[in-house]
Amino acid sequence: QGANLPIVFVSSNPIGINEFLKMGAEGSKKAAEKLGVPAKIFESSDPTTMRQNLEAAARAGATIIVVTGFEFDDILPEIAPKYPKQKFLQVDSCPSAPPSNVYCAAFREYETSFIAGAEAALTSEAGKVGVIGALDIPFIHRYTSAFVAGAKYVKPDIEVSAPVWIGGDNPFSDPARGQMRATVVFSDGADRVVTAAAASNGGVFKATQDFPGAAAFGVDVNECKTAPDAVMDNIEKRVDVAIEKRVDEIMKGTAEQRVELGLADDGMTLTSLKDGVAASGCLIAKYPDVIEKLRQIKADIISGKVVVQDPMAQN
Amino acid sequence: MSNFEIEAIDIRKTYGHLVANDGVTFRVGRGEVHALMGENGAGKSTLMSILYGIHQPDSGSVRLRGQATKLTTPSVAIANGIGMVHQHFKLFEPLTVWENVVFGSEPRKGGIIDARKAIEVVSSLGEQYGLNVDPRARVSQLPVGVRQRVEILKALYRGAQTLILDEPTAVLGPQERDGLFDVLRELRLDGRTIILVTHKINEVLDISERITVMRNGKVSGEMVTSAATADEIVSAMTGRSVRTVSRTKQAFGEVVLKVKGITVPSHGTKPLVDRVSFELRAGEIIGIAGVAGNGQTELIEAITGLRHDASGSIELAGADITGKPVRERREAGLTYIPEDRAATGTAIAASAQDNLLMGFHTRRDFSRHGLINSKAALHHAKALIARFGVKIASEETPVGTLSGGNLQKIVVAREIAKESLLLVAEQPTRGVDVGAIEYIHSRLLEESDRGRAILLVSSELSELFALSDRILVMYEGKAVAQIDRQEADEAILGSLMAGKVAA
Amino acid sequence: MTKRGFLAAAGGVPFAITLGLLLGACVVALSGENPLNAYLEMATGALAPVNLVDTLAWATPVAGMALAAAIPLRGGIVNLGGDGQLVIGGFSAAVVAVYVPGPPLLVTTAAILCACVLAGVYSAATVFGETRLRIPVLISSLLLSYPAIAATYYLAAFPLRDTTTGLAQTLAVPLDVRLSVLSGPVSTGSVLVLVVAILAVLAERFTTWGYELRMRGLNKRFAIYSGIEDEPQAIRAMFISGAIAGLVGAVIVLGSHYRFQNGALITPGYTWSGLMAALLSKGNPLFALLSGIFFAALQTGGFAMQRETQIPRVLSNILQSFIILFLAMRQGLVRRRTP
Amino acid sequence: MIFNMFTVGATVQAITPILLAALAASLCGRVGIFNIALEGQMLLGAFMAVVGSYFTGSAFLGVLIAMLSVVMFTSILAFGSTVFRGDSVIIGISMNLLAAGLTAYLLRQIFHVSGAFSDPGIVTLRKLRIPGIEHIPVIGWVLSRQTAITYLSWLLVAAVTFFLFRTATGLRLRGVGIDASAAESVGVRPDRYQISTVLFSGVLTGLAGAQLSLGTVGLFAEDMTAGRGWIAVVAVMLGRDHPLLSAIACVVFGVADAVSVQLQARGLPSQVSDAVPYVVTLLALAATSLRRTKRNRTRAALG
Ligand SMILES: Nc1ncnc2c1ncn2[C@@H]1O[C@H](COP(=O)(O)OP(=O)(O)OP(=O)(O)O)[C@@H](O)[C@H]1O
Ligand SMILES: Nc1ncnc2c1ncn2[C@@H]1O[C@H](COP(=O)(O)OP(=O)(O)OP(=O)(O)O)[C@@H](O)[C@H]1O
Ligand SMILES: [Mg+2]
Ligand SMILES: [Mg+2]
Repeated sequence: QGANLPIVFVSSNPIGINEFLKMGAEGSKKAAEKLGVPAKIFESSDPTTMRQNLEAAARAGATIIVVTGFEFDDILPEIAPKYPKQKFLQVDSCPSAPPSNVYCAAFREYETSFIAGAEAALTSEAGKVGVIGALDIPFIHRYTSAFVAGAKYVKPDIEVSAPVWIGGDNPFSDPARGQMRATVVFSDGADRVVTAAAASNGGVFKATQDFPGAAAFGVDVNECKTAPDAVMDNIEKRVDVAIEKRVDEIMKGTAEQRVELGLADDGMTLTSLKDGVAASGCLIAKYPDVIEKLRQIKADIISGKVVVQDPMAQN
Repeated sequence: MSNFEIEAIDIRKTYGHLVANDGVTFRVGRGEVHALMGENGAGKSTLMSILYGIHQPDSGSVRLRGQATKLTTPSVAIANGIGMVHQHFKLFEPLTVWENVVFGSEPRKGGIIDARKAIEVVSSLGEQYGLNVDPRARVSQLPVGVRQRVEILKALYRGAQTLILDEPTAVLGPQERDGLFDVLRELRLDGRTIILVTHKINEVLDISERITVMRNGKVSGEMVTSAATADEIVSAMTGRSVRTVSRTKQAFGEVVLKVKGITVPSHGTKPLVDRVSFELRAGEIIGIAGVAGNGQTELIEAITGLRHDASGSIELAGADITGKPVRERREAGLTYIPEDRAATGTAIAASAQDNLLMGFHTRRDFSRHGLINSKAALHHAKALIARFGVKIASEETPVGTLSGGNLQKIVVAREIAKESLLLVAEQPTRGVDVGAIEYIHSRLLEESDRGRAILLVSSELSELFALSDRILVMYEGKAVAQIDRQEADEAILGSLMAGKVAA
Repeated sequence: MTKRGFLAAAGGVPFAITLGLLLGACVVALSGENPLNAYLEMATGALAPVNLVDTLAWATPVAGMALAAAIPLRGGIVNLGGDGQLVIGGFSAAVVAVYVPGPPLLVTTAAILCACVLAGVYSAATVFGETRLRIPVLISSLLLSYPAIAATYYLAAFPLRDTTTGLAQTLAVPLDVRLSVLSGPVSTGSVLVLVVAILAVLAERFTTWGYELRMRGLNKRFAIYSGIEDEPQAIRAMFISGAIAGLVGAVIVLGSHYRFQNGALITPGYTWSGLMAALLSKGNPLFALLSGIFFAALQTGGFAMQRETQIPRVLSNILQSFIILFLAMRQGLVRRRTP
Repeated sequence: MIFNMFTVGATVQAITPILLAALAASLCGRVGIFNIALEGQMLLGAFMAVVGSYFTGSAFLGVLIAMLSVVMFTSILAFGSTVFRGDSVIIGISMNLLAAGLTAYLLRQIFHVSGAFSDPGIVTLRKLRIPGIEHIPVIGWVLSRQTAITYLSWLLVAAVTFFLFRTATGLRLRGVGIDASAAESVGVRPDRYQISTVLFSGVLTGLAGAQLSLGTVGLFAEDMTAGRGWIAVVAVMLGRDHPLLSAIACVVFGVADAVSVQLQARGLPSQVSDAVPYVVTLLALAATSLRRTKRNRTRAALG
């Protein structure tokens, strides 16, 4: 293949507010750098522009076209066969019957969320945890439902506040609405809350300030530094790492078509389970004993001793 | 120093290709009532709006008390002691009388309006000139005559030395007009100058001292009233003599309109229209007289179907049309010249062709299977414009730019051309020049001769006398009398309209 | 429309667009990019033969929604409920297409008709709000969008969700029920919208219906006085408007997305682009259609410019808003130039 | 979960930006200009408040900078819809588009991030505690622990109402909106009043934006206004341009939103609960209209 053909990252939504998409773009850039080819970022806003961008990328003869999200499940199997010379990498989801030039990497978010839930129950003083999501959709249940399951796993009698969804015109970037909804959960007595709502998370973190002892769990990246004293830990999704790794495999020709990344391969992790917890800014740094317990649960999940249900599969 | 309060010298004003004022020189002496006359579209309103600073002349100059003055905005005109009462009132309807009067130069205490003082000033001004209005009333609830008083109060409050009134009597009944003239006389005694734009020759002869007549954008005559005759004025206006038409015919046909017990409820206790019944025959003209606000408008709305809350029964050519929508009434043979040509009778932003097509557009000659025949529509418009002598650039011109009288002709032309069984004509000659009045009157009589029934509402007693076979007088919603024209005279009608029971 | 009317309406358009482009060029230059290059990419991105289909695919919903806004606007009615009507159309088309058995062509037709009728009825219902309850259509149409969105989103998220995916969306429309592809992203749905658009433009210009609607828009009192019945006329206009929005929803679902997916019909802002096109054209359906296509080209070009030059898409949004702003002010600008 | 001092306080706080925006729109409506640019005005205000606060280290200066920049931005509507005779709706919608693009662009240029900018260096507005009343149930919950902007917003509702209906300038302003040509005929120049009023709406929406970013969450996120401007537009339509009625509509909406969260927690699907405030608004509108129509059932068909 031509040496200078780019790696193109096609997003499913405007990249702006979405840490997950930003990581996708970053990962693609890093992978391109390693290969010594340019990287291009095509931002889409809806299925129509996703399709446009995908076709444009294929027509431009990209080395590898990286896409992120479930949103491509329908489109990729349609377009990829038309461009057999191109290779496509879908991150975060796999089409049910991927064409031969499509590779994918899905994540087992629920495993890590499960541990985060356990962490919440172990650190909660109120004995009550809560969940906040941008929208009431199966994909977000992977965080919220698994979080509750994890809490119940370590403390069967833990109370759980009713789930709250941000909704509104702009669920993923409405911090003020996040703040208002988090206030409802915290004032209900929950003091540990997971929040899967992209840029709305900032509002949830802000709300902890009115409730001494309350803390939230971030998602995707380490959010502890953006909101000091508000974030207990984060359910990190290493999209960038996954992309770099998969691109490398594809170029070497060693790639399997579909993989699932989780705790075992560090595709998903908690900030507290990585090195440098002390410098992470996360509140969990103050609970070394809890971290030890979390490591144990992680080991149990990897070994299969503890089986975490995929909430999406339950639907 | 000259004796002229205002001099407009060699004014020229064009709108596109249309020359509205063509070298007009207009001089008004201090302390006089000066009448400005002319046909529709002669350029009177244009000249007045130049004097009030609304429009700037293309060339020419204005002198006030001998001083050359540039009237660039209404504020400048106001500051120079000029006040104007527009043909269409410039009032804020949702606001109160005092708010309207003081608007723009409010008595204030540190930015806050001194309402008490404003009300006081308005009341005392009113008392001084016999302009009685409740300062706290909302303008939207006032009859036109009172609104006009508010307009005059506005000008006086701003210290107007010269008062311009553009067709002030067009909307007034005889009593209201007399009231206005009393006020104007009062003002003249007070040393103020008055410019009166009007089409009514008897009024001019009655109140003015000097007359300027305009025609086609030029001054066509200047005269001293005491030395002028009606014929002179008319021929200066129209270039010919105008005869007044009058009714001759007597034989009527079938009953066309049968109205029984029409009642229109009001918010208060007294109904707006109270059990009115009458019959109108083919070839007959019934005139409805009454001081504005005595239920004439509501009665007409009930008959034409614009009002749904009326009870009683209405039959048109034997068919019961009570409660039927306007469309069905029109299909059954009703046409209607409404009182307000700009708000109801036309779509002023639409072309003359579109305005003249309304109501014809569903007829077979003008549309087939819902497709409009635009050639027929164009032809129709051209013919009506020619027949009624509408002064308009082309049939594509939006009618909003027409002078008041020409706009009226558009409505009259359209409704008369429908040749229906019943024509309801509400103030059909309001604001129309004498020549056009003659034309519209003779057309109405011609229609009647051809067997149409006509229901005529007019605030102009002379019009009622000239046209009606019978006159129905309304007072407080009731039809207090129906009298034959031969038996009616101004005195009888006047006392009936004032609520004094007929002898 | 007369020749003079056409010139008056088109007057200043090139001038306004030029001003918008100039100001946009300044912003592009300020951010360190080459404006000329950016515009070149934008133009080729929208108009080059390979990309023209993208423009057409995007123009279909925008022009459709422009028409949906323009028709009631011609009669002086502002329909702000396009989003709700779009969603009802898309959702009902998806449900019929997925669940109703039968010969494919018949199912497709039924899906489209169902979308048009349901969206049309929902839209027309706002008229009763105005005539019976005195709630202006402007408000009720906007507010009624929300329950429509709520109901369809709920149904797509729970009872009718495709449980094999992680999103809130219905099952995919069966292959043989989909609108056939003409070229790339352009389906027969675009043709359908075009045909409806042409019919609407012709109807507005040449029929008694169009004439009456125009007169109502210019003076409602005049229309009522002349015997045009207020309520039925408004209902007809709003029904047609809603039906066109429903058609757009159905065409997107059956010809492009192949599912009803929560959010996918609304986020691109077709309703608002369409409304702006209609307002810029003062409700004239032909101009609304043309403005809608112009907006679509602008937006498609913006995406292309972002792809080729890596100028962030937000910049192309800024540029678009400049052009629209100057278009909106064109009459004032032209008047100042030539008195 | 039930209403308590935290949820009531959060509701009052959530109402503030909508209230200020509605106030701005009702003033514009009074001079006859339909301000539909609220969303963009607020968004820019939210952004500039964060910029100001971050670089000056003062929340007060942040608010000031927000107001100034939004006033400058608002001159597009002020002059565009008067001097340049543009349609205020088109101008408003494109201003919203412009503000979204501009803030996202500046976010990258100034802070080199995209999406959201959250940093401890952003000095937020303090919540004022009023000693004494803080512990009174309900009243204390509503009146205490709010930012100065919230208190100011309610004072402004009173002040704007007083200004409109008691002062000379207020009267002229209303007159201009009722009939510009009537105002002009007595020498009051409509343009001037329209321009200054619309520009002033920039002050109010600038405050609204600052409250959203500095007063509520202490960060900026792209499109963080999330439809609040539209809610304000609806409130003003409901309140028929009356500042007090519009304020009441804002409160109804805010309370309905708070109730909808509670309903969600009690099992109402979130897709449905999201529509609750709008449906409540519509029903409230229908109920008041119904009462009004009953009162004047007798009226001519020609409105
Ligand atoms: N704004 C305008 N644009 C174009 N033409 C106008 C405008 N105003 C007036 N005209 C035209 O100028 C001419 C003079 O109009 P003007 O209103 O001064 O007549 P007028 O003497 O007051 O008539 P009337 O007795 O009917 O009120 C008319 O032909 C009218 O159509
Ligand atoms: N464009 C404007 N916006 C706001 N306020 C204005 C505007 N123009 C004028 N005003 C206010 O109106 C007041 C009076 O202005 P103006 O001189 O036009 O009125 P006036 O009726 O002549 O009153 P006075 O003679 O008592 O000054 C001024 O105090 C000024 O504050
Ligand atoms: Mg005149
Ligand atoms: Mg002064």
